[in-house]
This record gives sequence, C-alpha cells and structure tokens, in this order.
Amino acid sequence: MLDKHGIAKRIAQELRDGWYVNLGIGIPTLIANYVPEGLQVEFQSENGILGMGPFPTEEEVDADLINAGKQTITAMPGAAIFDSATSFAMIRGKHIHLTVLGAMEVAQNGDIANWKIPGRMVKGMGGAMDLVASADNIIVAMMHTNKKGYSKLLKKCTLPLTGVGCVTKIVTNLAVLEVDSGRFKLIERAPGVTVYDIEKATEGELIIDGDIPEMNI
Amino acid sequence: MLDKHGIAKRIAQELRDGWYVNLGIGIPTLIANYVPEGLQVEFQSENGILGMGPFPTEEEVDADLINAGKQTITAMPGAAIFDSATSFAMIRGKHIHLTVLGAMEVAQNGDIANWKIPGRMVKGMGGAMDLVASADNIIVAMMHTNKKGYSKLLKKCTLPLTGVGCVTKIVTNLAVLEVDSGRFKLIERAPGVTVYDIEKATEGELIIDGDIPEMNI
Amino acid sequence: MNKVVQSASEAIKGIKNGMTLMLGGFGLCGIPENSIAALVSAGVSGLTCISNNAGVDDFGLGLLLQKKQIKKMISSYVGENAEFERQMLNGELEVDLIPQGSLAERCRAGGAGIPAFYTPAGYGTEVAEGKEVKLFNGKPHILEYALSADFAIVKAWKGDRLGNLIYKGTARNFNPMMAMAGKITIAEVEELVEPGELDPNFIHTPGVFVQRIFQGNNFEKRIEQRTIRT
Amino acid sequence: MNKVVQSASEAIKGIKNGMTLMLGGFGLCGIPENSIAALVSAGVSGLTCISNNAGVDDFGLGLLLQKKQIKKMISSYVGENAEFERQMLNGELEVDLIPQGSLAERCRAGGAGIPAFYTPAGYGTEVAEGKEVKLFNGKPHILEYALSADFAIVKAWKGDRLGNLIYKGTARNFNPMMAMAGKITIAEVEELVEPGELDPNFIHTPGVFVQRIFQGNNFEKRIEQRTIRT
Repeated sequence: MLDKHGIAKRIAQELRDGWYVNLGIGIPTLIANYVPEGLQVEFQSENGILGMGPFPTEEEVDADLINAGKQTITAMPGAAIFDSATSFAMIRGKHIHLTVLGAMEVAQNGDIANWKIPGRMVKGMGGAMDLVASADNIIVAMMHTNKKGYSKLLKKCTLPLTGVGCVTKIVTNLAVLEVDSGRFKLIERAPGVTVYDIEKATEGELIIDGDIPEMNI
Repeated sequence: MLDKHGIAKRIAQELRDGWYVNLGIGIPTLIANYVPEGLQVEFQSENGILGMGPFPTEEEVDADLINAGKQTITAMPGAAIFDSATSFAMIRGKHIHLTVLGAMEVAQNGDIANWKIPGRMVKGMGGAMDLVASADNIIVAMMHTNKKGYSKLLKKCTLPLTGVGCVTKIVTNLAVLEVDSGRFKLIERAPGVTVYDIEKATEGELIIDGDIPEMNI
Repeated sequence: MNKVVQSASEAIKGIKNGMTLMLGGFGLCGIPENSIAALVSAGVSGLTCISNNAGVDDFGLGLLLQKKQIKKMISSYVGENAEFERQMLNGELEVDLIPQGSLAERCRAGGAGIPAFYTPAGYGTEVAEGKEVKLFNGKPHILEYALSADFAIVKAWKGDRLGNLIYKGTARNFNPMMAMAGKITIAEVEELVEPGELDPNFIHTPGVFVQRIFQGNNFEKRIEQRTIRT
Repeated sequence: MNKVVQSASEAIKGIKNGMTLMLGGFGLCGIPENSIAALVSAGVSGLTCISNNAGVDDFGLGLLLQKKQIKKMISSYVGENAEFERQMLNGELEVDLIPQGSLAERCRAGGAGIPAFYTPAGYGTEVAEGKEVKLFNGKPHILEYALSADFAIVKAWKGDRLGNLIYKGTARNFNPMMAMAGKITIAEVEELVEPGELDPNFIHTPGVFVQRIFQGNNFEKRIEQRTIRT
C-alpha cells in the first residue's frame, strides 16, 4: 500500500522529457519532488506561471509569487509569467501534456467529481472544469477509498460532476488503473496489495486481464 | 472649398482632451498635424501601438516601428505596444473614442463602402470592417465627389459594403454632414461653398435646416 | 488627459449601491487592498462582485462580506472564507460559481467586444444547465457570455499618468482582463511614474483601458500559505 | 527539452505540399525572413498561407507567390503586391479576405481552444455571407471560427532555448497569436539566449507555445514606407 508520497512517485514515472504539466492541489503537488533524473519537465500553475520552482527560502519569499494553492513558490530560470486568460488558453488549447488532479469520485466511464458536496461543501471548481474538459491526458491521484472506507472508483458518480468521460488513468494507494471502454482496467498493484484487495475496494467494474504486476517504485 | 489639409484641420476640431483616436490611411493621417493646442490625444494604430508620434528623423528610423500604413513612425513618451488581438480588443470593445477613415461611398443611412471594386481592385478590408462595426463615433474624411465628378454621398452604396449604418459624420472638401434618421443633414459649408454647390454634388437626400454656417477653420 | 486621483476614496467616487464591480487578484495576491478598504469605509452595499476568490475572513473581499456589503459573488473558488460559506449556505448571499478559465475569458471577452464564445469547460455539469450547446469536431461546447462591470478595480506594480500598467509576478492573474472590462477602470499601483518611464514594449495593460489611477499606500500583501524550503 | 535547431532549413522540416501555414508579420514588419527563404529553397507547394498581408512582389510572401508555391491566401490586406492581384484576378490563387481583427482573434481562438466566437465585424457585408447571425443587446453579430495551422512560423526579437519569446515594437503584431495556433510552431529570432536571461515578467510568448527555435541571420528588415520628418 502506498502513502501520498508513493502515489506521487508512481505518477512521476509517467512524466516525459519536455512535457508541460499542470499539478493540482494536494497529492499532485508532491509529484514535483520526484521528477526522474535527466528529464526536464515544466510545471504550469494556472494562476499564471510556467516554470514553477520549489518553495522559497525564508529570504526568497515573495507575496507576488504564488501557485494555484496560494503557496509561496519560486520561478525557475526560463520561467514565464502571464495572465489568467493566457493561462487557460494554454490549458484549453491543449498545450499542456499532462494534468494531474485529485478527486472525490471517479466513474468507470471517466467521469470525475471533485468540486462540490451539495448542501455542505461550497468551495467552487476553480480551474478544474477547464482542465478536465480540455486535457487529453488526465491522471487522477487519490486514495482508493474515502475516510468512511467507501470506494471512490464507482460505476457512476453520485456527486455533481466536474467533467464527463475525461479521466484516462487513476493512481491510488492500492493500484494503477486506466479507463478502458467504460470500465476500470487494472494495470498495476501497489506493493503488498493483492488483486482481491483492489476488487474489494472498487465499486466500479474492473477489467483484470492476466497477471497484474506490482508497481516498480 | 477645402483641400486635404483643410479637411484634416476641420476634423481636428472634433477632438477632445483625453480621447483615444484611430486614424485611417490617407487624409485621416494628416489630422495628427492639427491637434488643437492644449489637448492631449492619443493615436492608436491598429497594427499595435497607442501613443503614436510623428515620423522619425533619419537617425530614429526603426524598421520595427511602423503604423498601419506601413510608414515608419516614432513612439511618444507613455506609448504602449501590443499584439493585433489586443489592438482589436480595444477597437471592438469600444475603448477608442473616435475613428476617422476614408471612403469610396457613403450612403444616407450611414452605410460605408471603401474596400473593394469587384473585378478590379482587390486590396482587402484590413481593419476597416472591425473599426466601423464597433466604433460609436465614426467620421468619414473624403472628397465629396470622385475623380469623374460623381457624388460619393449616395442614397445607397453601389460597391460592396464595409459596414452598415455606422457612419455618424462626413467631412468633405465641400461640407460637414451628419447621418440623421436616414438622410444627410448639412451642418456646415466649406469656405466659399454655397448650399447649392453642395446640393449639386450630393446624390443622397439632404436635410437643410435653416441657415447653414460656414466652417470656422 | 489626467487620470491621476489622489486617494482610494477619490478613486471609488461614483460606485453606488447595487452596482457590479470586478476586482482583480488570485487569492490575496494582486488584490486592490486600498480600494477595498475605501469601499468598506464608504459603506456602499448591494454589490455584485466579480472576483476569482472572495478573500479570507479578515482580508480582501472578506472585509466587504463581513459588513454584508455584497449581495452576489461571481467567482471560481471561494474555499478560504468561512463567512462566505456561512452566508451562502444560509441563502444570505447569491453565488455564481464559474470555471476559472471561463471566468477569465468572459472578462476578456467583455473588454474585447466579443459578446459570447464557445468553450468545452463545464459541459455535462451543472455549469452547463440552460446554456446553448454546439458540437465542434464532434465535441460538445457551451456558449458563454461576456462579463462586464460598472467599475473594474485592479492592482498593478507600476503605472504611469496615462494609465499604462505593469504587474509583478503572479499578482498579474485576472487584473489585465478585468482592466479591459470595466466601464470605468480604477488602477491602484505601488508606484506611480511619469509617462516615458515604462518601456512601451513591456506594458501589460495599455492606458486606454484605465480611467483612474492612484498610488496606494501601506500595502500589506498578506500571504495565505507561507511555504518555505528548509 | 531541447527546442533549438541550427538553421531555417532544419526548422521547416516536415512542412509538406498542401499544408496550412501561419506566418507572422504586418506588412514586412516582423516577418520570418529566414524561414520564408528556406521555404522557397525547399520548393514546397500547394500551401495555404494565413498571414495578414502577402508581402511585396520581391520580398516576404511575395517570394513564395512568384514561385507559385501558394495555393490559397487567408489575409486581411494584400494591397502592396501586384503579382498577388494578378494571380487572384486570373483565378490562379484562392483568396479568403478576413477583417483584420477577426483574423487576429480567430488565430488566438485556435490557440486558446475557443472553437468559435461572435463579433460584429463584417455583419451586413459579403464577409457575413453564410455565417450564423445572433443578436446581442439588439445588435447583430456573426459567428467566426477558430483558425489553426499545421505549422506556425513567427519572428521574435529574442528567444531562449525553452521557446520563450519577446518581440520588439510593432514587429509583434500577429506573431503571438499565431505562435499559439500552430500544431508545430517555429520561432525565428534575432538573438537566441539561455533560459534565465529573459525576465519572466516580460515574456510575450511563453515557451509552451513554441516547438522549434533558431537564430536567423542577415535579417534585411526591409522598410515599405520610409517616412522621415525633416
């Protein structure tokens, strides 16, 4: 079983040299720490920066340089700053190669819900709806089950949707799965996790095709 | 009767302090020379500059600084450079207070034709269609008649239109006229020009209301 | 041509109860602090505020929410403000939540004379309810309309007397589009300079979009998430 | 990540007969001279070229017209090119003339994932023929579609290895939007620098939009109308 850092590490294996990547708040943010040696990847933050660097030192802190999670950041050499319209032009125009974000629910047809719990949580969708509507390569990073132990990989989302049929891959604490013709195709098991564990934790339909390898992280 | 410079001088009287103004190619360009003392007016050129200044000296010539007529120009202190999309955002978004352009024909309902003679001249509309479709205050600067002596102020345009019902005022070598409920309202006569001269040179319907004053230029 | 006003309170003259305002900023980054303080002092109410976020409880637009000066918020993310959530769930505050990219583009459209455009964002979600849908290359898109405002209030780093603005870092965010979309646009700057001091080639907001400008003072520039590398 | 190529001929690799190209520039100002020369040498033909203008008879896109390499031009103004006019009137060249603002916005839309938008420009003229019309505030607007291209070729002043670009003066014009709208975007720069040498706050085209970059040489930068104040 993986922790948040393990999920981030596994997703980092999906990165390719020269990619521009948008990382959502939470687990996705951690991915920046695990970029494989030798790859150059540029991180985009939708509030208006490409080439986002690590957190600043105490001396470097600048109130005018934050990421989409409102955290203070630094800019890498070769970074570029732009306004919000240009930022979403990049996103909507498919110039970003990979989007990683969290979710409350993912359905087996690729639907995602992560912005609203009716009558309870009212935070707003931020940039998530633009991201999932436009990106061709969307990985969801999340725990396989919620705090009550219920599966977050469902036949059908119960919460208001963020996007329809858009998720391509899901990396959880238990497994790597792909959305494949309306079902979840199991790709890899987390270390020490059995196929049976994953079946138990997955409400949606699973495709289990042959031996499922363990992740190599 | 006015010459080109006289037309430009008369239109310059329409300028107000703080206005942003787009001047077309030809007679309109001359207006910049006659801005009344004490007024600050900013000239926009649709290829991407606000705060266009006079032509450069020999030493100042810069191939990277031209106006919409492809002439070398200078930039005033406080100028701003921008791309073509932003330039037409200004125009389409009604941020420009006055547009002055030439015309081949103007109709009494405010239609204008100035971009195409079918089968003969193929130059293109450039920015003219965007300008006339968006601006609230459009002055046409032109000769009252064409080279053959035919009126350019018509009941109805005969050439392909640039815009419909958009012209607010016309300043010619003979007169100042406004488009008023589907007719040309005569406002002023050029020095030495009679109302009869103007009637003869105008094919469209004229409103002649009381004594028509002579221009004061 | 003189766009310079002497203070935030002079800048906000003419903002009346019930008006629609756009306010730049992302979180607390790049918000017009001085103008917001002046709006609190002026006590103007019934406002519709278009802003990506709604501040925090005791800073930014949170200050106007506390005083119940806001009738309606048009935003993309309001997660950092408990008072906001309370007012919204109690029905005291109207809220229109919009995808962030659509919000940015709708403001730009408002300033650019584009009355409407198609975007894929929000298709199939409650955001698309009641909106026109059209297929492009087989993919459904929804028609989104331009936004504009009686007043847009933006914050820039430097500005000149003609209203030309430059922003610093990610404090740029929504400010340039909102500056375009205000019937009257107020710019609050850290440093007011003379025309000619800003390089024409690197102006972010050309002065044509700005009607009033003033140099703010005592910018707090509060940081929401002070994250440090050790 | 290495976007740097060594020459214009390397940069245009993959441009094939019949492809659609966007080329930046206004008149002869800000045109990708080196790339155009390479296209002439390569002899690629049947091109559809999206460019505000068509050069003059012996420079800019006029060079491609002379060699009959262009099948179709999509432009707003082509008045400076006699060979263009001859080919067009003889039916040797397809021409789509588009209002300049619509051309700029359609390129931006292509790069920004906006498949279509409404504009008032051209309503009531032959430009509007066959296009959807919709009223906004009682005023008719026409629906215009995004433009994109197999290759966009832009000219910038400075650029870095990551493809970040800055333009100089009015040589900016259409280049930034076209850079956004190419499936592959080639940037030809006067000066190629290392990442970190350009101030992130003043990048005109972020590198994400650029796939290939090279330093051109012997820029002629011809002036069409050399007007001098005496």
